[in-house]
Amino acid sequence: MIRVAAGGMSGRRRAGRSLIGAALVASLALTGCTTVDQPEESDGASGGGPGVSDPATDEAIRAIVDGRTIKVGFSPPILSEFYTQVEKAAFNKMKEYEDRYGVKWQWERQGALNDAHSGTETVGIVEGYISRAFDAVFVCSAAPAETMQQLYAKGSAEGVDFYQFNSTEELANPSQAEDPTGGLNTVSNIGYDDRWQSGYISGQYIAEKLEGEGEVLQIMGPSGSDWTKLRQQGFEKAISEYPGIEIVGQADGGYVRDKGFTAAQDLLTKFPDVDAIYGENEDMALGASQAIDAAGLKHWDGNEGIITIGADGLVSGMESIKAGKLTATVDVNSTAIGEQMIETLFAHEVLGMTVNQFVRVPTDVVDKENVDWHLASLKANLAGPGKY
Amino acid sequence: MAVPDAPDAMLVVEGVTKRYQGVTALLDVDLSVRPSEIHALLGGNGAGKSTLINVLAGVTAPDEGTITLDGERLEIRKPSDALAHGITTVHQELSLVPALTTLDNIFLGREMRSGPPGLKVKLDRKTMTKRVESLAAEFGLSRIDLQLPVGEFGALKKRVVEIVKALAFEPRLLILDEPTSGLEDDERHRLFEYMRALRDRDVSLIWVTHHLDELFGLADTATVFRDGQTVGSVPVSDTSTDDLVQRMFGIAASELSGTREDAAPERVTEPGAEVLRLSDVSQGTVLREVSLSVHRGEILGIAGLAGAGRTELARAIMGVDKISSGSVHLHGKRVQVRHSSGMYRRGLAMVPEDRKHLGILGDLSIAENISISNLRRVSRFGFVVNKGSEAARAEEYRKSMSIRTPDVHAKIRNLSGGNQQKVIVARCLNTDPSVLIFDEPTQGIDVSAKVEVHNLIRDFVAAGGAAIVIASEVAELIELSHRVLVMKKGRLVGEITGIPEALADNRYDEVEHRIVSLAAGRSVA
Amino acid sequence: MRSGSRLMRILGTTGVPIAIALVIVILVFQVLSPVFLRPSAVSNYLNNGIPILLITVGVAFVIVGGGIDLSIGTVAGLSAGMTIWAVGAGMPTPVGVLVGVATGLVFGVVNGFVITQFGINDFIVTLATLNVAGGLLIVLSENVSLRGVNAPGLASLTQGSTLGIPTSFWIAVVIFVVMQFLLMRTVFGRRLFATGVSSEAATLAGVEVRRVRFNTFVISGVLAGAAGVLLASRLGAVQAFLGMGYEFTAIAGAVLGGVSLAGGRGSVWAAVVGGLMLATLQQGLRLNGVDPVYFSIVTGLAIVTGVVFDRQAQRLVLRRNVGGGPAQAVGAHPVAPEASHARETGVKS
Amino acid sequence: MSTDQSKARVSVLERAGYRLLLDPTLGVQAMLVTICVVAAFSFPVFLTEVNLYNVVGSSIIVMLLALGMTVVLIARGIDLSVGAVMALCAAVTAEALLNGYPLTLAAPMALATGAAVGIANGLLITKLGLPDFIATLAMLGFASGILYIWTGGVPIIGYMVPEFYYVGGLTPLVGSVTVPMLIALVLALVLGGLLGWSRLGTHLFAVGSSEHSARQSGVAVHRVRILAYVISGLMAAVAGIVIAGRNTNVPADLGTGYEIQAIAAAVIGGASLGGGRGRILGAVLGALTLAVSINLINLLGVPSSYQKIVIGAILLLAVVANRLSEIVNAWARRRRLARAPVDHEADAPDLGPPTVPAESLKPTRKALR
Repeated sequence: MIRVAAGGMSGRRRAGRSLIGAALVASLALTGCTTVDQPEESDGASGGGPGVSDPATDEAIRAIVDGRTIKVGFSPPILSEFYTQVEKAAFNKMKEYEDRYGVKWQWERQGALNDAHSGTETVGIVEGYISRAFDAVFVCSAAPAETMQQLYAKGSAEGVDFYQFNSTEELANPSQAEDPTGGLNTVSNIGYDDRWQSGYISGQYIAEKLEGEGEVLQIMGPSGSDWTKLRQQGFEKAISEYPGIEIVGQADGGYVRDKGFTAAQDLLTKFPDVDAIYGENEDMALGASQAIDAAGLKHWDGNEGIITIGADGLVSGMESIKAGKLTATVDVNSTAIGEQMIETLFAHEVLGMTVNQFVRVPTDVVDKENVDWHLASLKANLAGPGKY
Repeated sequence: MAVPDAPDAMLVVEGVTKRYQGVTALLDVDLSVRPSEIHALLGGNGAGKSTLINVLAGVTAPDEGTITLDGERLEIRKPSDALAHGITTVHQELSLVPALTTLDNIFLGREMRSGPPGLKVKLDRKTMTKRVESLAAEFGLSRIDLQLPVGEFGALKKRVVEIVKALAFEPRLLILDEPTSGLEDDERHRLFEYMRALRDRDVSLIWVTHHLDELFGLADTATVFRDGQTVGSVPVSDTSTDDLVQRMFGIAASELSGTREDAAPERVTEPGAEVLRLSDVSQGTVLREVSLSVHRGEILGIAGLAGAGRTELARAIMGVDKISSGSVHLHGKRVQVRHSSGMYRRGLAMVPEDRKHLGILGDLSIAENISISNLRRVSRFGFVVNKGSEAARAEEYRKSMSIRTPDVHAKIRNLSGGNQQKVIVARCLNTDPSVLIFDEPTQGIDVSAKVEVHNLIRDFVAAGGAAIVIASEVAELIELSHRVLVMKKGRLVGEITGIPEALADNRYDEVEHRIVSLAAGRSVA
Repeated sequence: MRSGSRLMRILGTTGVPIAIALVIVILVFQVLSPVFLRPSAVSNYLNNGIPILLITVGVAFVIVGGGIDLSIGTVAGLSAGMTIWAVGAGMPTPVGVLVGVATGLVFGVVNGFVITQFGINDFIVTLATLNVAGGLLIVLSENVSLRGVNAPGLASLTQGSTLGIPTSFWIAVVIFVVMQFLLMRTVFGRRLFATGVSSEAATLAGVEVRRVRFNTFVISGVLAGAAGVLLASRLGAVQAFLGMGYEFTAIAGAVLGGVSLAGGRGSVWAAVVGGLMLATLQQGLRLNGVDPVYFSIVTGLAIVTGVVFDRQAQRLVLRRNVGGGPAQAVGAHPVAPEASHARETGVKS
Repeated sequence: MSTDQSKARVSVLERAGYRLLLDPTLGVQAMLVTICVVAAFSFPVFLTEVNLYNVVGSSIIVMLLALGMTVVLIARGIDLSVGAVMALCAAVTAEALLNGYPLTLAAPMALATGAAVGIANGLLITKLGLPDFIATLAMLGFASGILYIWTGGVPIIGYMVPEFYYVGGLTPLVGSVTVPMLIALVLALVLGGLLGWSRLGTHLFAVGSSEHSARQSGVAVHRVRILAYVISGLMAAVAGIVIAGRNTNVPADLGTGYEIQAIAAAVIGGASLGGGRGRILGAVLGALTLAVSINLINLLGVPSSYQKIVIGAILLLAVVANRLSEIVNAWARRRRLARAPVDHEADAPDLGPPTVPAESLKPTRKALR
């Protein structure tokens, strides 16, 4: 039931490949949450010491690696398009490092299947990784942060390194500014820039397009989910900054398209004159755009119609944007998350570097203006060579 | 005696053997039925009659042996095969579907359909109604009845539907397994007429009955079974009840019933103190202002047609169904109980009708079935069941009531009907009841078991208990009771007292006539 | 013959075939992955499995009585939430435990009351209370923080160990033994079996069927509450969707162990064995690095083969055993397979 | 004859009254009407044509599944696999379309998948003797597992062809009437006819009400049960085709929770989990009740955290309503019988005097006394 959140798959460029990409990452890196130390000269492999393709450096690192095999566990909260995309980007990066440094990978994916929202299954999965003495484990789980942090502490004591990705650690540690590592037992937390901003950015986008005047509908994920909570907070915060904009109706879309469709349909009958619909994830936003079609209403054409915006950055979302139905989506950059995961892991695990507690990849709103670029890079990533 | 060699036989069963999980139910059984005859199958419970019928009806497949109908060898694998060959069976246990209407039940599996040729998919209820209407009417089923779900009918009417269902298709061979159980005398005779009429129309009938008295003047041949084997066949005109009983049980009939003749005088005793009294008990529309009392040392019979409210009365007394008005007094004290458990505690107990579904707890052992109504007796601290003392008690009952099983831990389901019934009686006795209610205590059990159950009832009363006996068979009531109350439509409509005295004066017919007349609501002649 | 038939009888005991299969499965997994029986792995496995085992045992009582309870999963979740809330609000651990168990008790009472007093189908009633309990947990989690509770006392229930074995294991063993005793040795248990075999016949034999059935729902609720407490202890925090879907795992486990959905057959230890089988399969696959997307297929296969295997074993034993004594009345067929199947359709009205 | 006269005396109105009171779906009808009245008073927008069509449109998937579920419930089974099978069939359709097959080929492929799963369910239950609950629960696992492995969790997209927008109901056919509505209507009529007027229908009720009796009457019990699951599988397939069109993507978890909704709709509509009872109209009304409830929740703006509680309460109300309607049905039946001219007391038909000579009974009676 969850196609959770997070985000966007977007793949954004196959970074890592070019200096331009690297520069882009560096330049987009937000100031607040420092991205991993990012040597200017690196090709975007921010965490990993490896620099430009310099044969001597490569050879030196190769010596450190010494043909070593790294056992990595990967535990997404559910098997979905978004996490497949994260994984694929990680694979591409792993392949690259294998070719360059001779590091070998043992990758094992175990995603929770039956309780994506509660995450208790993840506990068992992570315990399994600890029992089998994995080198490193990437986790994204709906389980309460306290539960997971206890587990990480236990695992770390046995020599397993933990990395969270795409998680809601700001809920566990709201005061990152004063106490960055408070309550966290992970080596690093890799995510997109400030989770609730996907809600905040969406609100901002709507407000700007509507020039501060209008009525908005909100289709939410299942209440009780952390992602739902954060996105709602972010969205409402953004809207509250524009007194002319009002959220007139809210309904539960359960993060799935058919429920989102029905919810939007019902709300549109009651409020046929709304100016925008925010779907907390892309599937629900797509459902809302279907509802607009079904009701014979007009999609946003740049000047008028109803704006629909979601968050994730899925292929179907981008294609819908190209077709002029979905107005926009917040691409939370799944591929960059996948790449950063491997880079950070390599830097810490192999090179022994101290990596940043919080690694943040940039986020972008995709609409008709820039969709071609996002879609192309996404597809390029999907076609990448990595496979483990 | 050997099976009569019948070259003109219509149905020939040869060498049929059937084993159930190691138990031999039928061993090398032969049977031959001539055209147009009523062929009675006799035998005690567990003699193999039902198994043979199941084989013929396609309910079970035999391990060995052949079945030939009109010289053609039959392969009967499932019920529809038997039906296709014109072999129709009225099973002892009703095979009606409660959710379906009478009409759909009658035609179940043999529906008539209409529609364009090649696409006859629509049920043609009009034609079906037409076809069965007059037959149904003869058995008292109206057109409206045909459209009502069978589940709303009482037991008697269901039996009637079952018989109409069997007769509706002009069977070649009609098998009737205890067809009269639960029927009143009138319906019984109506059925007998039909059996004769069918015989005249060249239909052969196989008829299983425990009532040997029904045979004479009706059946042509009787085949006796014992312990899964054929004892032999005999023309009914050449035999007597005693002869048949001897064949069925391998002992003389006098041994089965003789001892009770001595007991008869003691039945004529002054009734003791009043144990149970009902004052104006009503329950919805099924019981209306019933007042009665039962005394120590007395067997009170309750007569009435099916649907007269007899079982409902028993259930109301036991607190199973809530009464809407009136009061129940036990030993002079008013009791208000919402559940049967309270009544059991206060000294009432009941042997329910329909033993298989309402009496036994099939998956539990004999010992567990005995103790269930009074677990306190076999428990420590009031809640821990002491299995040792439970088994010991069961063992006592097994001996004293001669329940035939080697092991009280065996599942009750595996016992024969008569022994199951004895276990249920033991269950009731185990609660030390002052009043014991028997609802159809001998239905579907064989003659010898019936005698044993009757003896148990008499012994209980002789020891100072009081019994209420509900039975459809008037003869049974007269044999047992000191006094009979007759019910009709939820009311008590009459009382016949002093029955033992009347019997001693040879006034059986008079008593019977009064009961039947009251029950049927006709004026007493 | 004598010892042979005793062996057969043991084999025919509900749960024994699955227990044997369980041992085999454990050995296979140990061979495949040596960490399988390592203490830390076993301890994790027990701590993960025990809450669901408690629910399995609870629902087994309801099933033996011929009913079904779907609300157990979310009730356990809600109980966990209530426990955390109570402990978080500063109440001592025992009070927190009581609050959790009481939550389960309340749902058990409501289920039992509505089902037995109004005569409404248990499947639907408990489906409704499943939603109510799940909804209440969401509401609770939105209004109070169910995380970040520092409660060493509560945590010690699962994270501590006694004699080198997790405390939760001892708690569960005690509960299982008591429950097995309750089911197999007490007056209540006997009445429960009678009710499950035939509620009509049991009524006529003087069993207060309604009260018995009511009690099964209370037991199921209380055990769900206990499971919730252990979940709260292990997780230390509660998420709004905790417990969803546990009901199916629990019912499947009980049935796999040989508890008959038709009622009247089963035992606590059989339910535990069935539940352990499912937990073991999951743990074993996990430790062998199998992607959980295969779990549902493997679990489905296990259930199908397990139940079929159990049935065949029973049938075989019956056949062998019956030869032993003349107890069987000739002609009274002990098991008419079709007839028994008719009751086995799963859910009764 | 007096019968005819008294028949005439029962007025048309009275007969219509009885008809209503005797209707087994009375409970759900009353409930649906109540909810609609409440909704109409609270929100004038509720009764607008657009909204009503939306509600009907959103109920179709559950309705299709509930139709099949009703058939299974009547046969005293239960099918927990419908949601997963629906998703699987949706994926088959989508994948076929994606590979360039025309809809006329894709749809039969999905139907074949649904039928195959139905047969598998039926065989597990009849031949291996698994309880329905367990067999279909296992099948739920199978079907969803296969779908996850097949798609790797990535939704199937990009298969929409223009005519498929009609199938999904996204493009209405005439006015606001969509193809799914017509499909549901036709299938409801077909299944209604099947249950009421065909041999299979009678046999389904027979098997569900008393399997033993049905077998003895020559009903091929196993075949009937298998067919019940095949019908359910086929309905899941139809629902899969429709939802593939409505959703425009097929994620692996598409069917999660639908089985429970389908059972709820069927039971709200008066089907009994004990078998032998259930009506097609009931399933339709049950699905509509659920859809109207969700519509009302959305219009009311009930916070989503309370939704589950509201749904639970509605379920409880519905079963209570059904229970009450049973009582009303029984009361009306008694009353009608009491007033009707037919001889309803005929539990004991009056057959006249016995015709068998009583003498023939005498000897034995004495022998046994």
